Amino acid sequence: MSHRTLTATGLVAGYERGRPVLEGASLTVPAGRRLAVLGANGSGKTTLLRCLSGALVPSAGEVSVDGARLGHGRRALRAHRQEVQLVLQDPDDQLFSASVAQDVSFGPLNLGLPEREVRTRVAEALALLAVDDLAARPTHQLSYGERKRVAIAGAVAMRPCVLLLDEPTAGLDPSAVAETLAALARLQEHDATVVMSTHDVDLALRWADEVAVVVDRRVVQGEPQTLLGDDDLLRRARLDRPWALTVGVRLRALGLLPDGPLPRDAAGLLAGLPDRPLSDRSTVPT
Amino acid sequence: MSHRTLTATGLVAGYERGRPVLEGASLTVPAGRRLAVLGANGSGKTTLLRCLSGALVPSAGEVSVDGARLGHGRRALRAHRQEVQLVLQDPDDQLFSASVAQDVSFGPLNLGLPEREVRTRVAEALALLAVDDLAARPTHQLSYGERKRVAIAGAVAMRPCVLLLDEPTAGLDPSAVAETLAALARLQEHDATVVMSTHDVDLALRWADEVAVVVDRRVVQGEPQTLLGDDDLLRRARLDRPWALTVGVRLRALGLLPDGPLPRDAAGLLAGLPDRPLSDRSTVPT
Amino acid sequence: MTGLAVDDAAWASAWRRRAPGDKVLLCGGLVVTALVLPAWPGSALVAVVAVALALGPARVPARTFARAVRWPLAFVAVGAVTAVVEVGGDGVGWAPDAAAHAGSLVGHAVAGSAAVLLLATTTPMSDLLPALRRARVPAAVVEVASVTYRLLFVLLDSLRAVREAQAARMGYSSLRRSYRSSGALAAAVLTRSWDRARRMQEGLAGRGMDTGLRVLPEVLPSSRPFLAATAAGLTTIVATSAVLA
Amino acid sequence: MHIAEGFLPAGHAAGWTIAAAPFVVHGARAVVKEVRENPESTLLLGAAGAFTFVLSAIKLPSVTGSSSHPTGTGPGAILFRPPVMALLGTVVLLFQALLLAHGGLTTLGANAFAFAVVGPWAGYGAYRLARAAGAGLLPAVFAAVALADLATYVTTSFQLALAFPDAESGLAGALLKFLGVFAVTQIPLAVGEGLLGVLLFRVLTVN
Repeated sequence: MSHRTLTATGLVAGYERGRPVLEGASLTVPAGRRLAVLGANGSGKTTLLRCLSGALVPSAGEVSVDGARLGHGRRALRAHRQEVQLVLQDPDDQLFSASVAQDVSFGPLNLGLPEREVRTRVAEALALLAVDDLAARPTHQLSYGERKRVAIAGAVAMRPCVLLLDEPTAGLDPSAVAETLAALARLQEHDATVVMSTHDVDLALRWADEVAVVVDRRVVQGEPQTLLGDDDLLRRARLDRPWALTVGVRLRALGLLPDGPLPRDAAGLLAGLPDRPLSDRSTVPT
Repeated sequence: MSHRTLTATGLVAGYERGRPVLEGASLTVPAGRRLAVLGANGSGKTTLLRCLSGALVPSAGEVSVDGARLGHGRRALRAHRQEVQLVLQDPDDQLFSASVAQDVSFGPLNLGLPEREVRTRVAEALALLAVDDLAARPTHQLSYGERKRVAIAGAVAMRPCVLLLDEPTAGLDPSAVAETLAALARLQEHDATVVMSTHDVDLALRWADEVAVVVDRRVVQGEPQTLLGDDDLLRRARLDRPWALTVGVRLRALGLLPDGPLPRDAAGLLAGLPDRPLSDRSTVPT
Repeated sequence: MTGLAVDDAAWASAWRRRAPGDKVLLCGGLVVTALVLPAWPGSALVAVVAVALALGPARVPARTFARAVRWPLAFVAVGAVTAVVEVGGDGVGWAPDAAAHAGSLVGHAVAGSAAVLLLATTTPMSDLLPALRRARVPAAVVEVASVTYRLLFVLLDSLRAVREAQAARMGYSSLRRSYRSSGALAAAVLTRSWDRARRMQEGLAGRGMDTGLRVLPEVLPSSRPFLAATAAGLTTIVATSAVLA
Repeated sequence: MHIAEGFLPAGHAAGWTIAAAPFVVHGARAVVKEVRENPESTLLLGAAGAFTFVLSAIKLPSVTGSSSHPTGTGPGAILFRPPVMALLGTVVLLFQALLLAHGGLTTLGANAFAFAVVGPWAGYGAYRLARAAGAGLLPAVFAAVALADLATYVTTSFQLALAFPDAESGLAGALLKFLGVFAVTQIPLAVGEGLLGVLLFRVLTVN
């Protein structure tokens, strides 16, 4: 795997019924950085990811990898799919083999790789997602969180440069979210660029280097702290403001947080607060 | 609808394979109060709700309504289901009809009500869930959040005293969560006691009057602020501590929050903080 | 994500609130008229009326209507040509009355298809199925059919999603792989349909399913003017056809 | 391919409806009995119908790249038996006519006879014969599914030939024509559907 820059320019895309879901959406997936695609349900996050992966052909606009435009012939798509992999939200849509190892081997086998290489890749993908102990288990016996990680392993075994994940943390409990994020960090160390879509603004603020907000059929991209603090943008996107920014801004106004970027989560906020009780008790209303 | 107290005592329940999921779980659903059942995925939340609803017969222990023990004959179950309704997590498990209004009419018709009364109940349930505009829409064209609310309407049309909701906010974006919570508040005004299961500790702290944490096959029940601040309990339950408690405790230690219960969310926290910047700049590290 | 275009049109049609019985009467009348009258001018009149009603008062998108008739047209073209080709001792040739015969076949089929499509694009299945109950089809059969209608959309969504996931992992990059992937796809959909039925059982048991899946159809009152217009229109078609023929 | 609405003369349409009716009514009785004994089976049967519909929406991979679809009734004949398939197949044909504009209403009887009666019975018969002759599950499934597909289109050809006999060579000549167009071209597709059936059952038996 090596870093590639995936871009979309002026995408118009949708489904048969009604107005397109995206109308002029542009996005750059910065190589090696963590990008969170944010938006309410139905805003077009999944449509955007499907265009980026080549699964959906936009009616206008283009997708490129390192500047080379993605054609929609068989061969172009084949090459693109080796570089960009999309993992859908529902793991059951991706697990169609009997056992975990068999399912993860589906992609590498289709690449026509020799058996030895397929085994290596399957073992590597399972290890990266920390599901190696599940290899011999039937897929239908796994928990939801395990199925989600095995589905990601299936895409990782293709060794993509860019991994697109649609709502990888939706429906997971806190410990499963933590395990998924740890796995994504290992993927990044293996030089894969990771993009996730989510409507969890707190998670996006905590995790992402950059965010792309899907709003009004277009994409607004920028720094997490800037975009997720923009109340007008958030309102139009039907998203909430992350609590850490709301609380952080107020604490800074009170002179309680140091200068620099605002904290992204509870740990960061606590680290920024003063250590000792304030001596000036008069400021506390009773 | 009127308030009833639903209780479970010493439940032992599970599935064919392996050890029971619950071993000696007891719970009281306090009439008219909001109860959140918290637990990691696979901890037994759903099993507990299924026992309470009569869908699953525990191998030991009992379920009672206002002190009357639930038998498991056909008639007892039938009576119980008029009082206690369970809404499953996946709305597609409950929506069997392609027409929204037809689907919601299913429960009341099974109660043997006359057609006129059925139509009244359908209209009432759709209005309470704020999905009356979807009545003539086909189920398969609805979004996930809409389907979730229609599934709740199907249970509400039975006019239960206690409504059990399995993960009603899972997978919903912030605005859909807000709409669901608003609908639940309307149900409460109509004298239904609402119980929801979730693994979202922040939501539970914000919403619930009481929480029940499913941990080590049993249930620990109490005040949200107490249980969700108990780090040992949370660790065993594989849950996170709500950020509002983490930050609140620290701000109180710094003398920045008034006495009394800690704030439950960002709005409450901001309301508790002093209005003006603190004069004592020396307390801010640089 | 995408439904079936004809079904979408039916739910969005301006005739959605009309009584299904009224529409069955109109379209059934047109279908029978198209079948029994001579192709010219009977079928032609039926086709014109059906298309005009669909695109006019029922406001069915022309694109949906045009795309939907492609399938029957393909069959009609192949079938009609085959019917009028003659295989004799001296090889293959056109039958003596080939043009007239083919014209008649195509006329009947196009008119009939347009009339069925008028019903299909204005009346959702969940309105038609209760009408079957009134036609004394057993309740159990109608209930099975309505579950089929609901589940086929759930399964079509699964089908599309699984196929897309397989394609992303090169599952259709050669003929052999395409077969293996299609087999796995069919199996995935089958296991899903069983699982879905099993889970729905519990979901519906909680709502008091004891005997069947009885639901209350919407009240869609029959319209006297509509029925009168139907009778008048069909009579006019028959009369015009008799005069012109 | 289903016979389109209006393509068959009125007498033929009525005749085939009458021919298919006893099978469909028999299937309906079987379904009513099943549901009475076991109310939950409504959902399973509904799921089976939906599966049959969706199976026929899977594109059969073909060398030429032309799109063609399985009839979808073979696996159902083995899994649910021909009487039930007579009913489920007819329901699926009704849905195909009204949701996809495949087939028609006056031709529903003729199409049901070919797709929901002859196809499933031929497939099921082949399956039982093959099993009785000692064949393994998968070869028997192949024979059943391929034959169900082929028998369906042979029946369609016969129905068309009966409706449009050749002026010179009569019924036999017409049958040759229609078989040539609708059944011979179907042979590779029948083989394809048979393969699909084998792969489907292989996955099912592994699980």
